[in-house]
Amino acid sequence: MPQLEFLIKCGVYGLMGLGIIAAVGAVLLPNLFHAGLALAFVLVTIAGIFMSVGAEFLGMVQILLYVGGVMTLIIYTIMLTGRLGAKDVRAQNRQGIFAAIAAGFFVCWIGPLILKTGAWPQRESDSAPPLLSVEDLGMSLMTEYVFPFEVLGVLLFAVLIGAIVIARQDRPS
Amino acid sequence: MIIPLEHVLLFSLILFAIGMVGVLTRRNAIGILISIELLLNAVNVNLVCFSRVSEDPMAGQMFAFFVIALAAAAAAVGLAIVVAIYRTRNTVQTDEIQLLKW
Amino acid sequence: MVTANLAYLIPLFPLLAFVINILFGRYVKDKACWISVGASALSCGIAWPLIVGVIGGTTYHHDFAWLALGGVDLKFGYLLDPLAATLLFVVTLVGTLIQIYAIGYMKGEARFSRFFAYLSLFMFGMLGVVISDNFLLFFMCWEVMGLCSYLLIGFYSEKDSAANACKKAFLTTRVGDVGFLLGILALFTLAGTLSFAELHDAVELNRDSQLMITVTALLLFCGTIGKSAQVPLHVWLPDAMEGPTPVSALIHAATMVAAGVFLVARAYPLIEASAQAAQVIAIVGTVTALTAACVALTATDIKKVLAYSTISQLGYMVAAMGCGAMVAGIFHLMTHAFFKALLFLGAGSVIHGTGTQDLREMGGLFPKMKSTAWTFLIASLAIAGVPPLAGFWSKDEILLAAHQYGNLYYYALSLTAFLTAFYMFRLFVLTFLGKPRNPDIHAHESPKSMTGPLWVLAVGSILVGLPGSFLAHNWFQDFLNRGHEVEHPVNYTVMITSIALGLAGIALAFLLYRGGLGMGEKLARSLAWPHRVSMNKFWIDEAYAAWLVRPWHALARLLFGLDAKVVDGAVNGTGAGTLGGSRVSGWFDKYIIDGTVNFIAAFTQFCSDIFRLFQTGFIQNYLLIVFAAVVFILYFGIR
Amino acid sequence: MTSHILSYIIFTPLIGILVIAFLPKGQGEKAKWIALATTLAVGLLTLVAFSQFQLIGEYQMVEEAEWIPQFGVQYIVGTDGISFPMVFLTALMSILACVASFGIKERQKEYFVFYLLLETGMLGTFLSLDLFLFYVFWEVVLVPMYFLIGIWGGPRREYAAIKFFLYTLAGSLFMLLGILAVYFGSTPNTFDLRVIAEQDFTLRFQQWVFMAFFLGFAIKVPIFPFHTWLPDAHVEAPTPVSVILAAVLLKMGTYGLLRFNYMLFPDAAHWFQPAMFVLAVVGIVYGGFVALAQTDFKKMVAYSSVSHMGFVLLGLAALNEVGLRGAMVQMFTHGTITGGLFLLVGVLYDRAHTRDMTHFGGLSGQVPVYAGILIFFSMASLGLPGLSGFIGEFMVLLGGFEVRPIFTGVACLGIILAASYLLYMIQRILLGPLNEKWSELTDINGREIATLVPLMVLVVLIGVYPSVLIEYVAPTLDKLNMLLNPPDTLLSSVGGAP
Repeated sequence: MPQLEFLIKCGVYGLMGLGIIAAVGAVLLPNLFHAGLALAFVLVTIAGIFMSVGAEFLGMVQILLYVGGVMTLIIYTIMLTGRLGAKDVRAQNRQGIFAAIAAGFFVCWIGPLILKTGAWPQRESDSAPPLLSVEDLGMSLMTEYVFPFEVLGVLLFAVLIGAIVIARQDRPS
Repeated sequence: MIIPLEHVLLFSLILFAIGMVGVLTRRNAIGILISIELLLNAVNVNLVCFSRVSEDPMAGQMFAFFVIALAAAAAAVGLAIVVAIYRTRNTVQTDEIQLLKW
Repeated sequence: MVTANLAYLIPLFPLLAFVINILFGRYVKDKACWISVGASALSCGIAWPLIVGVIGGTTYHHDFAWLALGGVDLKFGYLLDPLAATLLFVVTLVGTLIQIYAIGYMKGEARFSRFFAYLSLFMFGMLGVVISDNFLLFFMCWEVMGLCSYLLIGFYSEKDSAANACKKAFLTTRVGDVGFLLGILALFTLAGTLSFAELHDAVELNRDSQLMITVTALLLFCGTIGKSAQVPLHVWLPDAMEGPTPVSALIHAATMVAAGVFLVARAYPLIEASAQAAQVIAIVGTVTALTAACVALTATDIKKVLAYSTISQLGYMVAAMGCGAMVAGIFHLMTHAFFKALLFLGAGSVIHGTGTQDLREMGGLFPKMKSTAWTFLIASLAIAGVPPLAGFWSKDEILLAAHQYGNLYYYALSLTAFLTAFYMFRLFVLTFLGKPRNPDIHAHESPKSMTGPLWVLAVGSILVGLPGSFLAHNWFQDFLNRGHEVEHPVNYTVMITSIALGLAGIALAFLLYRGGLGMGEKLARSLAWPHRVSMNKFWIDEAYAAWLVRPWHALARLLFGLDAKVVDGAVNGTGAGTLGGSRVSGWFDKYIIDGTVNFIAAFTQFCSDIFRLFQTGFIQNYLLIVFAAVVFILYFGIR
Repeated sequence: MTSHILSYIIFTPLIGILVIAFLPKGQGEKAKWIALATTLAVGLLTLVAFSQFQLIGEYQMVEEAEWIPQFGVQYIVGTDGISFPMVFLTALMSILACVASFGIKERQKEYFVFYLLLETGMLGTFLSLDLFLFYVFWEVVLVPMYFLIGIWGGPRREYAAIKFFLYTLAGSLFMLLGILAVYFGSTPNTFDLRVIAEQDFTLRFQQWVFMAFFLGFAIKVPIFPFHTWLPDAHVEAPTPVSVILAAVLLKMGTYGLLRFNYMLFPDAAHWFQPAMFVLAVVGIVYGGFVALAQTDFKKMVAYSSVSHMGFVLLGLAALNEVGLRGAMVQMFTHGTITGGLFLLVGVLYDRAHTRDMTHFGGLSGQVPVYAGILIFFSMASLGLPGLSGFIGEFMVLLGGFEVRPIFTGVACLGIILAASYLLYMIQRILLGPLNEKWSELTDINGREIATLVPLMVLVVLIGVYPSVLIEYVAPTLDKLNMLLNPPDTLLSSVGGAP
């Protein structure tokens, strides 16, 4: 099914293009709320890419956790801190040009480097089934990666408490 | 792989660059956080793609998985800090809270 | 029974009187005189029995260790031998008499008790000199006398002349005394003893070091030159007449100045051992006798005449010592003490009665002041050498000795004898005879307390010469020469010449001044040049002022300038140099060393100022840099 | 049993300082009474020590303690015939000058604190037997002196104080060099005077160190070319400080010569003898002449000190028994006489507010008691026999004459000069017609007489019977003389004992 493959290819490239456009938006949009939405879009496109490379579970996690969790957090925060739509507030600081040069240089240097490197490992047969099942992931998470997982758990717990402590309104003294 | 690895890498590179620009230029702290999420995702894309072609596909995915979790944690703490700063200084513009100067 | 050690008390009574009078003068007031006179009388009371003892043939001597000099102890004590006894007799007697006289003379004086305190202190010093048994104690008491002389000359210190005179007296005698002190040092170094009693043996022991003996003798003689007013240090004595007249009589005629002669007598073993020293002494004495007599010829102040006369007579005594006639010198000392004291007291009486000291304003006082005039006449005859008065015998002895020693001395001293007779009678005639020249002066006789001593001294002036005369078989000479058999040659030529010269002088004085001052002035005009020399006292004072005192002070000022400019200048210069150096090094420090430091600091700051630009406190800025740096490093690192 | 009496003597003034320091504000008046009590206590302790003093040549009442063991520095105090008269003099003059200080009206607390510190320094200097300790005390003296002159002095006080301080400090640096040289030259390395005295130094070493010490002491004495700090310091210092300066501080120099130069370097002393003679004679004559040129009363007395201290040096230069004794007597006696003269200068200055002698005249009638005392001290100063000045001069001259008659003869010029300047002084101030300006002048008062009477008693006592002093110093000086002129060399020069 070369057409389908082609279509999928087109879809993936399209996702990439959209993702990049959205990313630009997320970075440049003066309205934070819009930027947040753009980010959400980027995350979704990336989730799509994940799925396209056979990491469906991760793609789902991406959508659930990021778009559902983190984005919500961000949007709430944006709303909490207010002054969002103030037009007079510049979104960018003055070092944009330098940042752009640096980033541009980075891209212009690494990009050709990537392209020139011809020997990227290739995994044939695009039709090959996903390498990893959710079960596999779960198993290795509970066996091989249980230590980082537990640490992460502790970390998250600490973050939870820490975030509450930091964000909590000071008691009127 | 449906598309060549280098294309995905290029994508993540560009994404990373954009995110970087965002981190470097955004005045609003939340904006910076947003840009950081971009960076993290760019990395994630790489991780996942490499896992796809590596001998041990589990490692890459696990890394991505942990990165996502860490990103969530970072976002949570970062946003909490933003809220706290906003409360005390009534702004979240980074160039207005140059506490590190001198 | 008077035990010998009571001799220590002889000088102590006057000292006690001094202490009482000086400390409690304001309480005893007019009774001060009785304390002093009483002390002197007590001294006489102790001294005379001892003198009798000495005449009887004993010599009293006692000493005790006084100063530990290391190897040897210096001993102090008293020595009462015939020499000391003679002086003791003179000093106690004359001293007491003059103090009695002073009671009347000084009556009503504001510092009455002070005066008698000083007199007592003087008596202490003089008696100490007389009875001391060694040169150092002698010197110490000698200096005490010097102090008293100073204090008493300056008694009327409100007068500038008195203030100058006392200073001059002290300083001049001090010059001699330093010689004396050096002489003592030399003697001690030479002989290892300062005792009079041991001196003779010590000199014999060191006969070999002739030069040292001569030097020592001459250094000791310096003391005499100063104290006894010998040429060239005689200048202080005439000025010393600024003091009250009793002082002049006691200190500057009878006793203190004679102590110089006594010193020579005490040092006589040394002088005997050195012919050169003896010759120097003879020359000094003769020159003094003659020059002073010359000056006395023209003096118009009654006390000045007497002062020069004193100098001249002291010269006589010293010359006698030099001519080898120690006994004759002491004999003359004794007789002179009486008649010169008498002369001064008489002069004091005249001054007291007339209120002036100028001969030219006196005249015709004889009827008004009979006692004074008669006693004065006796004294004048005595000093002029008219037999059988005291002066004749002693002067004759000296002339005899000079005759034996050398013709030049003999002629000079004979001339002096003539001049003495002349100026004394010039004085007498101008004062007492003729008509009163100043009608404003209403002379009156002095009180009994003054004339009494005059008469006692007059009797003394007549009699004290007799023990030394051939009439008494030269008893006095034998007494002084105890232990040695000496011949007593009688040279009638000398004797008659002396009498003739004396009478000639007297006669000439009568001739010239009988009718007042006219003749004398005429004579002065015809002998203008010698007269000027005499009037100006040989310009010695002026010469000293020009060639000694002024250079002395000039040197002092010069050295002071040197001190301030050079020595202190060197110090300050060192200070300034250090300061300058420190300025330079300060500049160097400030601009070079510190400059370097500051430059480094400034450079650092400059760099920091640049780098500070990066330190924006703006987190994205840092991030940008970090990012750029990472890219940069990677870019070069990977390639 | 070791006696602590000397330490008590040294440090008693510090107690007084402590008490004064705790005086409440505004009670400065009481400071003088405390100071007087303290000095009297020191005097009393000195008398106690005096009663224990034995007529032997050894160090007595020695007290030893470790101080800085790492450097061999010890706290050793002790006394002998050289130092004890000086201690006695210091204690006495401190009392008298303290009484004379009652006239100080400003900043009394500080004044008496410095004053007592000065006393501690002086006593320590005379009593320490450890070179390091000696140096410490020596420098301790400088500081209060600097302030006493610099704060309570005359119009040019700062100049004088700085000059005094720097000059003496410069000298003492040479001394410090010498001390260090001795320390490193001795085996074992020590500052203990008694141990060092037994060392056998080479002549060359002795010469160098002798000169280093000599320079330090010469400035303090002061010996001729180093004397110019003295007139300035004396003139500017307040009266009691001048008294202390003249009576005690100058003696520290000659004391040091005796104690250190002679005791440690006897060979160098012989080598240096001619130079000392020259310096002494020049000092005597020069000081006398310069004193004669003065019109300032105080300056005249100051220069007379130069002359009189020259006599001390002359006695030291003689290097024989009589000379040493004479020097010692002269040291003591100069302290009493010149101290008295400075007190008298102060008495006059307090009333007339001028020291220019040419402004006076005829005061003998106006202030008879003062005049009498002034004449007394002048006579003592010019060496009138029967007063102590004569004894010192006579013995010094006697000692000097045995060695160098000509030099000594020239030195006698100093006696004439002393008579000159003192008599000119008396004439200018006391004699002549009374200057009407001073017809209101009051005579010396009881307190001032009280400060002078003890001195007069001492002057007369020593003058009449010098053995009272000499018997205390003789044993020590004889020992020193043995060191300087070892008897065996004398014998061998004569012919040798069998």
